[in-house]
Amino acid sequence: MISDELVQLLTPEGERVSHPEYRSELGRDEILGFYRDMVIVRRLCNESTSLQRQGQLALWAPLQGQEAAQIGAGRALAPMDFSFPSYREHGVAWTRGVPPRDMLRIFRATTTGGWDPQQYRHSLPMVVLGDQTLHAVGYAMGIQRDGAEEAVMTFFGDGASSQGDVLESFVWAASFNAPVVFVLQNNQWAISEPTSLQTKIPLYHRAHGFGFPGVRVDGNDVLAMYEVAKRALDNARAGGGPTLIEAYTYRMGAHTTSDDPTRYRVDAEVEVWRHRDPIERVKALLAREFGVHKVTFDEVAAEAEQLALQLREDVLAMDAPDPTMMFDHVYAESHPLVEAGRREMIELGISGGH
Amino acid sequence: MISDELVQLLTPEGERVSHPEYRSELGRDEILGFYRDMVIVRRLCNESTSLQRQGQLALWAPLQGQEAAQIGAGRALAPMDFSFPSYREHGVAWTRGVPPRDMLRIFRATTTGGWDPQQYRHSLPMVVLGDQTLHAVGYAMGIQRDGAEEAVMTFFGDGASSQGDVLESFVWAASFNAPVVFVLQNNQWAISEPTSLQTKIPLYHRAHGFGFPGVRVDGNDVLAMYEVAKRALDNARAGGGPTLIEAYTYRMGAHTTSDDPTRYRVDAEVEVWRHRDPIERVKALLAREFGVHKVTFDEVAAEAEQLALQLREDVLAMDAPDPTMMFDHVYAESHPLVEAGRREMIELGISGGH
Amino acid sequence: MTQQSMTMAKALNEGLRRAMEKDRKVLLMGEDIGKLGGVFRITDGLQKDFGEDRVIDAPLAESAIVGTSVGLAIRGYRTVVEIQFDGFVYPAFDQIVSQVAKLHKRSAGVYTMGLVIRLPFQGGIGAIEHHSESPEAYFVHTAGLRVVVCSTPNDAYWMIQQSVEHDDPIIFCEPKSRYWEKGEVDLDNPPYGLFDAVVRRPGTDVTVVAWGSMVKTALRAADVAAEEGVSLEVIDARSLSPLDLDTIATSVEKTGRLVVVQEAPPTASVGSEIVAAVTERCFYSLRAPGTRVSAYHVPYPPSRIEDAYRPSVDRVMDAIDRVMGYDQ
Amino acid sequence: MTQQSMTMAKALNEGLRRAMEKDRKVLLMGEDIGKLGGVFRITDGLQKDFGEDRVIDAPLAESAIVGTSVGLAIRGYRTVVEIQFDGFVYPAFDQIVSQVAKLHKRSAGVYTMGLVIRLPFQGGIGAIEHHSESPEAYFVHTAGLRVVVCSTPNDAYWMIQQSVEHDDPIIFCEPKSRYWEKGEVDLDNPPYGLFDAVVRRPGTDVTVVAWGSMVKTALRAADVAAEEGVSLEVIDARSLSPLDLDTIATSVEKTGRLVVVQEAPPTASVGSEIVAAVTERCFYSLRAPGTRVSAYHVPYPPSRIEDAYRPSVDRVMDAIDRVMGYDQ
Ligand SMILES: Cc1ncc(C[n+]2csc(CCOP(=O)(O)OP(=O)(O)O)c2C)c(N)n1
Ligand SMILES: Cc1ncc(C[n+]2csc(CCOP(=O)(O)OP(=O)(O)O)c2C)c(N)n1
Ligand SMILES: [Mg+2]
Ligand SMILES: [Mg+2]
Repeated sequence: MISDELVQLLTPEGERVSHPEYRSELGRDEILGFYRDMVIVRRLCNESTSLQRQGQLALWAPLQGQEAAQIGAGRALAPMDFSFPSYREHGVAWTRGVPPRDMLRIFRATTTGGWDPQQYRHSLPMVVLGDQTLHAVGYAMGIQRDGAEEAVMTFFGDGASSQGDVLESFVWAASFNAPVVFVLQNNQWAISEPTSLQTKIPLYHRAHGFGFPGVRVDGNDVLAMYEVAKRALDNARAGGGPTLIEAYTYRMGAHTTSDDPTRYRVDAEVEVWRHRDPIERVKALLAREFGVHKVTFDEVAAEAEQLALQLREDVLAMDAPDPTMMFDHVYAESHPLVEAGRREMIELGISGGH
Repeated sequence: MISDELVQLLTPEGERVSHPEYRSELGRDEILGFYRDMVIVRRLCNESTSLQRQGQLALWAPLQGQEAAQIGAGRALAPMDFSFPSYREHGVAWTRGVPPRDMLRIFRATTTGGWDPQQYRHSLPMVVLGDQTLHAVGYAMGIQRDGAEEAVMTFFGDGASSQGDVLESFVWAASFNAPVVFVLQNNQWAISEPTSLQTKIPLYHRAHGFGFPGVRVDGNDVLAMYEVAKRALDNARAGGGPTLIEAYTYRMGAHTTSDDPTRYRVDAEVEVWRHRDPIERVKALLAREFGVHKVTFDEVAAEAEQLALQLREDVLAMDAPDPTMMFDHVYAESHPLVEAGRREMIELGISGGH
Repeated sequence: MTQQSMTMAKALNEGLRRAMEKDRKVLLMGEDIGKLGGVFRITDGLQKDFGEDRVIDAPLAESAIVGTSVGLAIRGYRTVVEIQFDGFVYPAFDQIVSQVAKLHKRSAGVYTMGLVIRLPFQGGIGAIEHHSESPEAYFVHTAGLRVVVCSTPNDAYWMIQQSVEHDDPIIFCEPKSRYWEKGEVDLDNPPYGLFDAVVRRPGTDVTVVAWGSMVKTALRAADVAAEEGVSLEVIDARSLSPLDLDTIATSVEKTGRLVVVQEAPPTASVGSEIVAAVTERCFYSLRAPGTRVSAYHVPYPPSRIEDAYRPSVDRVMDAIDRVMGYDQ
Repeated sequence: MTQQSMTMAKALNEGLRRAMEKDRKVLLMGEDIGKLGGVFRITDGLQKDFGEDRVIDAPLAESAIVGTSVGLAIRGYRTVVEIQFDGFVYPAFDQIVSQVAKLHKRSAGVYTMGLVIRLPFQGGIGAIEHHSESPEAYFVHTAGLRVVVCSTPNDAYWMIQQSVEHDDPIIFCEPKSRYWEKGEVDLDNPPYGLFDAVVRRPGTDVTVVAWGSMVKTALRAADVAAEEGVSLEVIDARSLSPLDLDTIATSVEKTGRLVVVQEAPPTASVGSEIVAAVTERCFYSLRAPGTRVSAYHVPYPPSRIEDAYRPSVDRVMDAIDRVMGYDQ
């Protein structure tokens, strides 16, 4: 256990621990499903990193280390729930069914979006820190007005937790008792800044000051993440209001492919967290408790490999859009300046896959 | 007692109560001083209201009901401390030595400032809700860099407590352990909105979520306000970091002279609070415990009357400034657009007390 | 034709009421808009009639008011936001510029950002600081937004309804100094399209473009000019983004002279834009340079001297004299 | 004269170092500016040398970064704020517009708002959304602020120092696409005043005004134009508020033609202002309407197509052709 405050159901060694409030009753298939999810999103993430290194992506924000936090939370969502991510939640997008190639469009810089957010009930990546938390609360207010039994989940980081918008979203969620679950992935770093710069006490406490529950979870324990997230979502759907989940985890890689973490953190720290790997512990559990064999793990690995290959192929096939696409969807209805721009570009002969 | 959580040293009936952590050891003269302060600021406030009714002020924001909160906090400041008010802190301004006529300039709309904030170590009224809290924290960071033993106090309302800037100021104060005391005057209303819209739990809890102490004080008890504020300031000066003081009080009057509270609140509520008047209880204490006589109270009343007369005279003598004053101090150094504007105005013959 | 005389404040109130009746997805959100009916009483009685779920008194945080309205839009609601005063829109600037203006684009048209941000703006009511600003240029500069301004009760009544129905985000500017002026409202038919400029007074010598509070100032100047034998054509721009340049250019081609009157400071303003755009289109027609009458490049002054800051009839006439004197 | 060749990034770093050495009240504050030296390494090594008290890694909240810098200014400090990317300045907009720009005025000159807000701006680096914006118009429109832009390492070195020493608040725009280009820096003497526009290349036919990244684009266009027998006078505006209209007008009076090249969208922009102001001053000299080459009125596009969004040499030449063809 990292700390007394932490909800943990599975140790880094893959042993179950009991918790007074939460327990996992998931069976082999579900846990294997989580394992598969995590292996796949990690593999896809690594593929994306190498695609970036090879000049095929403008940027990549790796999720490595945070697979359990994202898969646990994402899998807890019901189909009709809606989620509002930040920019690193590829794992959550995966659980929502967003095709991996679509996740990469924004990083290949061929779009500022990438998928139909209403189709997957998963909003687009948000680059401005924290802005999405208010959208989540507003969406949840809409659910209330519709009398629907749905909930919203939104993701942000330890760094973003300092932004006024995030804090205002707490005020509003509490005031309107909105059906929203805040998932704060505390991965210890905001680019080069350690969490200690944003707060002197654990971040989940912040919720208490606004009058709603906050829970700190071992973010590398997919079982704990799933149970805590599920309970919070159920509670929200039942009219119980918001919850803040602090997923205590670690950003194993660089902030993005533009970042150089050797400038600000020591390897020893990374090493400590390597021993808390979110995937290994589930693998150990599956092997020991459910007798899952190597062949199954190999199958998962092979599937991930296949998906990575497919992703690479898809990405390489993604061409720059026709420049006139910049004039599409700026407005829902026609706007003279936009149309004038489009005409000018066409006249200048710039359009047409240039 | 209004609530268990409340620090109170003096009941509405003027009886002392003990508190496990705070006690007042002030003598007759100091308490009489507070009494005098409160009587004067109330009288000046009433004079201002009638000046507004008579068309002599553009607006007035009455402090009635909040005299103890403001005098208690303001008198706790040491001369070298610095304070950042919102727009209703006429009582605090009084404790800092700001001449009443200068407080009214902004309401007579002859200036957007009114006094030399460095001279009184009291900043100018802040109309944008909450912005001043960040200035206070920044100033406190300056104190730290100077190695000075000074503290900062900043004031804001229950409504403003929802603003991102206020919440960010909590993050920063905590992160930098800044010597700042936040005084939240919870006067139950933000124009027409009850505090319950901003929060479901007492506002002082908010500080705990950011990792620093929050205290709820009977804001109508000047002795409690003074003691709590003084301890918080001492603590800040000694390097102990920020404190949030929630002064639980009541806005007896309208939000401003433009407001009509009959549209949104009932008289009965106001009546309840009339019995908790901050001045009456001190008067009762002074009479009973220190044997202060009617003649002394009458002297104070007479002094207040005199100051009110003086204020009226000063206000009536305040002329509209020369319009070219709008070009002064826009920039510290000369700016061509400003100078062109000044020239144009002079050429058009608009200047000269028009 | 059902005509009724009412103030602009009342016209807005009635327009909002009608918009809410027509579409149950229309919500109102803002500070003090419920029981109080807003500090200007624009939403008076609406919470009583439509309930607290549709007329939402918001906690005091402008960024959250706009940000949650974005979320509501994603859920299919249309929120009419009231910003209490112009000077308090800035805390919401990030949500407006980075989200409201861009999410339709970012989602390739999937998210409809059909929200309306009502902004009581401009000065002239003797208020204290931050209550009299003219921030329209910030929004006009921002691609993805539309900006309209009403200047009469009839326009107020119709433009607010047209704005609510429109699928793009609209900054709806209301000249607060004109809230209490009365005018005829046609309850049956909208007078113009939402984005049309309108010639309020035809003339032949100088085209004067104004919006909001300044339309009346321009019309008063036209009276004064007429006495001096100069004929002003006064155009109410009504829409600042998009600008109805056709209407303005047609007028300038006739008059050969352009004066823009705005309460905002001059630099990089909507006035700059109109002058630049019209000069590009009507270069050969212009007999004098397009000229701006603006506030000064200083913060809004204390209101005792605001009349010297806001363009007055005198200052407009000064500009008219200048453009009339150019080619003589 | 001590000359040294360095990148703009290094020149800014050295300029900041010198400013901090000269005045111990100078602080730096921003996200990741300490150990990391900022995402662009502009503050590289400064925390190591000046300590954490003077080079402050800030919690992630732009409004607080600016707001606390205001408080520090009241206490007598001069903070150079780094906003990590242009698109993240909007959360601080209220503090900048309502406080930084107005507190000197509000305090009748008592508070000195001598802070500098560094804004790596403009695009061209293949970044994702919000990392390539040109928000200068918002600040130029705002009275109480000054806005300057460096376009060479020498200017970067000197202008940052001049900005720190200056008593007014300055939005200091850095064309991030030029950070890694080298140039000669004169370590002894500043080349120009902080608010001076500079003729980068003299010419006779068209005055081209640009700033930041677009100066180089304009100079490349001048090469192309020269081959076609058209002589461009390229002016680096350097200061956008105040604008050095004297220098621009002097040039336009000579050339009779004006083209403004900017990366920002066109409407109510600095380009609009320059065209409007120059038209007012040089009406009789202009042989063609002042013309803007801008980005389009759309959100910054995905960077794979940003080259079609940012003014290119081709688009500048197209405008040159237009203004040259006008009076023929
Ligand atoms: C408003 C805003 N300011 C600054 C940035 C630049 N930025 C991008 S990511 C980042 C760090 C965020 O850290 P955290 O919230 O902990 O999320 P993590 O990257 O660790 O997932 C910063 C400063 C931004 N995107 N938005
Ligand atoms: C940013 C901002 N938004 C809105 C307003 C308008 N306004 C002025 S006072 C007020 C209510 C403030 O209530 P509270 O903070 O409780 O202070 P009180 O007036 O009760 O002292 C509002 C909404 C403002 N001044 N600033
Ligand atoms: Mg983080
Ligand atoms: Mg209040």
